Amino acid sequence: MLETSTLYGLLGIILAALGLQAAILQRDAIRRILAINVLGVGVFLVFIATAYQGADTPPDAVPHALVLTGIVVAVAATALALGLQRRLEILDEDTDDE
Amino acid sequence: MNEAMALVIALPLLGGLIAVAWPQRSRCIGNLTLLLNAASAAWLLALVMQHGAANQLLGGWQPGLAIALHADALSSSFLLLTALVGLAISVYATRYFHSRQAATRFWPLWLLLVAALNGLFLSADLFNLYVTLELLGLSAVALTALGGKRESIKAALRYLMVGLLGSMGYLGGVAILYTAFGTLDMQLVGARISVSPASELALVLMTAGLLLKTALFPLHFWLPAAHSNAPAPVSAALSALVVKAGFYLVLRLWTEVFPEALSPQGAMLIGVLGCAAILWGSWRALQAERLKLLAAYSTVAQLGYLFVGLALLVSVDEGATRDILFGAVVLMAMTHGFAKSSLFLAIGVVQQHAGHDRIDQLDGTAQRLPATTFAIALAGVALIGLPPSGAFLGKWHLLSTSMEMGHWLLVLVMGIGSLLAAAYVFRVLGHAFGNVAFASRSVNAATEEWPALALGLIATLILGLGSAWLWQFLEVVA
Amino acid sequence: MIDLLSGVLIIGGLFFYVAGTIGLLRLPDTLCRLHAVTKADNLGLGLLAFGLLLQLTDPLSMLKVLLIWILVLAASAAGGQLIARHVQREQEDSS
Amino acid sequence: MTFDALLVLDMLLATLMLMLAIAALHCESLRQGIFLYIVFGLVTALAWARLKAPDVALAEAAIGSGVAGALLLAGLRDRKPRKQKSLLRRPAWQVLTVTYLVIGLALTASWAFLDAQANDVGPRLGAMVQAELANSGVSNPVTAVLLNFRAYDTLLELAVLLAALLGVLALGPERAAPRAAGPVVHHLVAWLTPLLIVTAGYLLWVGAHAPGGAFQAGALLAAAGIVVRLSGNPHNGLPSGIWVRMLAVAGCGVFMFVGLASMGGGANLLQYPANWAGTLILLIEVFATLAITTSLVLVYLGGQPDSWSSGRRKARA
Repeated sequence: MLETSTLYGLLGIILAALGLQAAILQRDAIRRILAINVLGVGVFLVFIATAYQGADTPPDAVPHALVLTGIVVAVAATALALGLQRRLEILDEDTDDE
Repeated sequence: MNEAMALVIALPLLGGLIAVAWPQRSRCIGNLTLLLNAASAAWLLALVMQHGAANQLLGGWQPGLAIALHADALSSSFLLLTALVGLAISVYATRYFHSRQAATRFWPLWLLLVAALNGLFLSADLFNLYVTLELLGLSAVALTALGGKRESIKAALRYLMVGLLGSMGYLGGVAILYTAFGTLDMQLVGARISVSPASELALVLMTAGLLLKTALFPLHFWLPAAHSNAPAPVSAALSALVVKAGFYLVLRLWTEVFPEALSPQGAMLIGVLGCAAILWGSWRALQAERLKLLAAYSTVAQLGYLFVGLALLVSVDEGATRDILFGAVVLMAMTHGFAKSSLFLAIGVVQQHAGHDRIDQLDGTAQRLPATTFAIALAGVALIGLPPSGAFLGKWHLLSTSMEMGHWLLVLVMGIGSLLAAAYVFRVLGHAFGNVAFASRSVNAATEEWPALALGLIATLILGLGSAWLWQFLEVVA
Repeated sequence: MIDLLSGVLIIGGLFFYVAGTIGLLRLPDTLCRLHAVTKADNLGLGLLAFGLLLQLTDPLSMLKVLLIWILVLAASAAGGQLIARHVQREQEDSS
Repeated sequence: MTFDALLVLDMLLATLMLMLAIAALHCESLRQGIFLYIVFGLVTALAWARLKAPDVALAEAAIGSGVAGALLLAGLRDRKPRKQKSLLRRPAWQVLTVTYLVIGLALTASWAFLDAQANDVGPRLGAMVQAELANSGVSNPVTAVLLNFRAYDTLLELAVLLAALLGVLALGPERAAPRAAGPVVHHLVAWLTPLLIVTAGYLLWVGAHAPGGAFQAGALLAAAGIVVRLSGNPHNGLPSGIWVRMLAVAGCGVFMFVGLASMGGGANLLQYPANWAGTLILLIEVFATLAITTSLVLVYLGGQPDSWSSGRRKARA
């Protein structure tokens, strides 16, 4: 029988692979940011799957805390990337006007 | 020792916070923080010298549960490098970012960058290292974007994406390691690790992620644009310190966590990539039309030497040769840190006075900016690896070990690399010393010129002459 | 008895969800779809919440379920109105 | 029987997540892609809840899906319409090479993951957390890890958020505020905002012994600020000048201060005195919540608002 943590761990790896592929192949900045976020969720899923120890035992709290940290770091990076992208749009518009 | 470690981490962080809250005084706060940071890094180094390496378990919890800080000869050397280069960059940046708006934007981010570097060099916890890597990456990207031009923003965005992919690779490796070994502490993982698919894959993922951040050929594609389009003080920090952080981490992981899982083929691959980096980086540096681009490609090449050194290091058995190689690699990393920051700061001075950094229009620079030209020459001596610079001794030991081991190709590559480096350095100096008839009188701007000069002197003289001491320090303490 | 009742309510709620989803997929234009989704889902949610309430004994948990119901109602009402207004604007722009 | 039902749920969740991820990454319209990503985040939150990680589920729904989704949509709005080209296609050989490499990596990773799972190392960190939980000052193990056992990570994480904020502020002035919303939204916001504030306070307080805590509370408050902003209100609920700057650095600052102060008497960094741990954690969490809220709302503005630098409103017109 497939263990729950194995199932979700493998799901995490597949999601990370999907995100990685899109992050390399996409050319559009926002799509790349989206892809890196999906990649991040995949990696987080591996952590949380590792923490899960069956229906009756309390899960390992350390990976939970790590993923919480990771989520905040990811949103910070997303914000900075979108800020840069916005600046680029503005600068492009200025050069088009000239 | 606990206090010194806490101080090294807390000072730049608190300085950054105060600089955010009190932007009117950000310049003073920044310089004062870097001054105190240099003092505390020196203090920590002295303590390590006296008492040997030390661990601190944050929060006082048991090993494994707590995040551990680890100060040894390697980390305290890199901390001192950061502190001294950081101080020089700060002095220069005080003049460079003279408008109030530029200053209030630069200083808090710069202090956070220093805090990230200090945290990274001290951390002995795999996940905590991820957080410091992200702090380093985001503040470095934000500083790159301060250039403001379209190219700077574009390079910053690319730098950010690449950095994120790199740290995700690293984090994926950490996830596998935690699944396999149930801990995040570097020493504990190192003790539990065995040769298995899990540890091999973790090694590959973490190394690949870090190599992407450290820009080892062919993963260097993002570096020239980012390093050459950032403001001069930021370029200096990126080339001298930020890429070193990735290298430092690979060095630590390979020698302390993964020695069991390393295979000769892996070391060989890194060595080959290092060779390719030396040749490609030097060749592109020779062809560069702008000084900053030259310096950026030279960083690609110099990183190649470090990785060649690392590859040699891990393929040598424990013993005297290995200790000497370790010292050589650290010495080269430090020399490059001082030399490259000196070069970038000097280029900044040239650029501000000439209004451009095109190499073929530099004639007369030596007459106008004698001190800065001298700094470029000093940095050049260290980059080529001429005596008495620290890089000379480092390269010498790399060469002699390669010869002993019969890696003649490596000897050849390093020889060609040095020749190419000499060529690109003399190409710059040739133009700089070219006389122009209507040379304006020489400029003497002390706070602008002396940081580069001081860094160049450290790279060529102090590190070269004091290298014996560094070897002893690394050997005795590590 | 209570179990049976709450089971019927929950299954009824699910039925309306399915109906709403089919409406969303099959109906021709945005306004019709919106109509199907908001109507059917609100009803479904109400039945679901009521069915769950019967299973609870703890007053705090009951309060939470009620709160969820009210919040989702408000959100879907406001969201539906926003989408409808957007559609209207687009139609005015194109005509 | 129950086990099988759970397996069905697992399979459904896994399939749904995969489909949503693929659709979000590859659909023609980026707008749809972002909406699908938000849904993907919500389904991911369900998966976290299924794996008994309710703290992560809350954070994912509020931050990973909510705030990140709002940021992405705002980023999309910054696009000039002419630039909304469809997918830029790469040559087929690139697509194939990358795809095969990634598939190879994923297969190797799966193999390594199964190998790692088979490697029995005995008690993990989770066991240590449970053993020391009583000495941590809180009874929610995740909060104990975040604010006590691994507090240093959280301290640096607040610094990461600050770095991103400073990076965004350095990029130029903020986005123009969206136009005022209609009466329905206006009223919804009027009674939703206080409710969000109360809920955030509840989450913050409950975090000591149940799922919740500073990050979830901060994200919820930030959501309130973003909703207020989206409804067309030019204000975002934040103070101006020195006060907003103090709020932005408060989380990291108070944390660092407590950490250093607890070193008195030869203790290690961040080693709280045992009987003060609960109080100190709450203190840190309150300021961390404020800092997270401030940072997330400000990065949503996409640049520096006037209120950031103007202390006494130096009129420089």
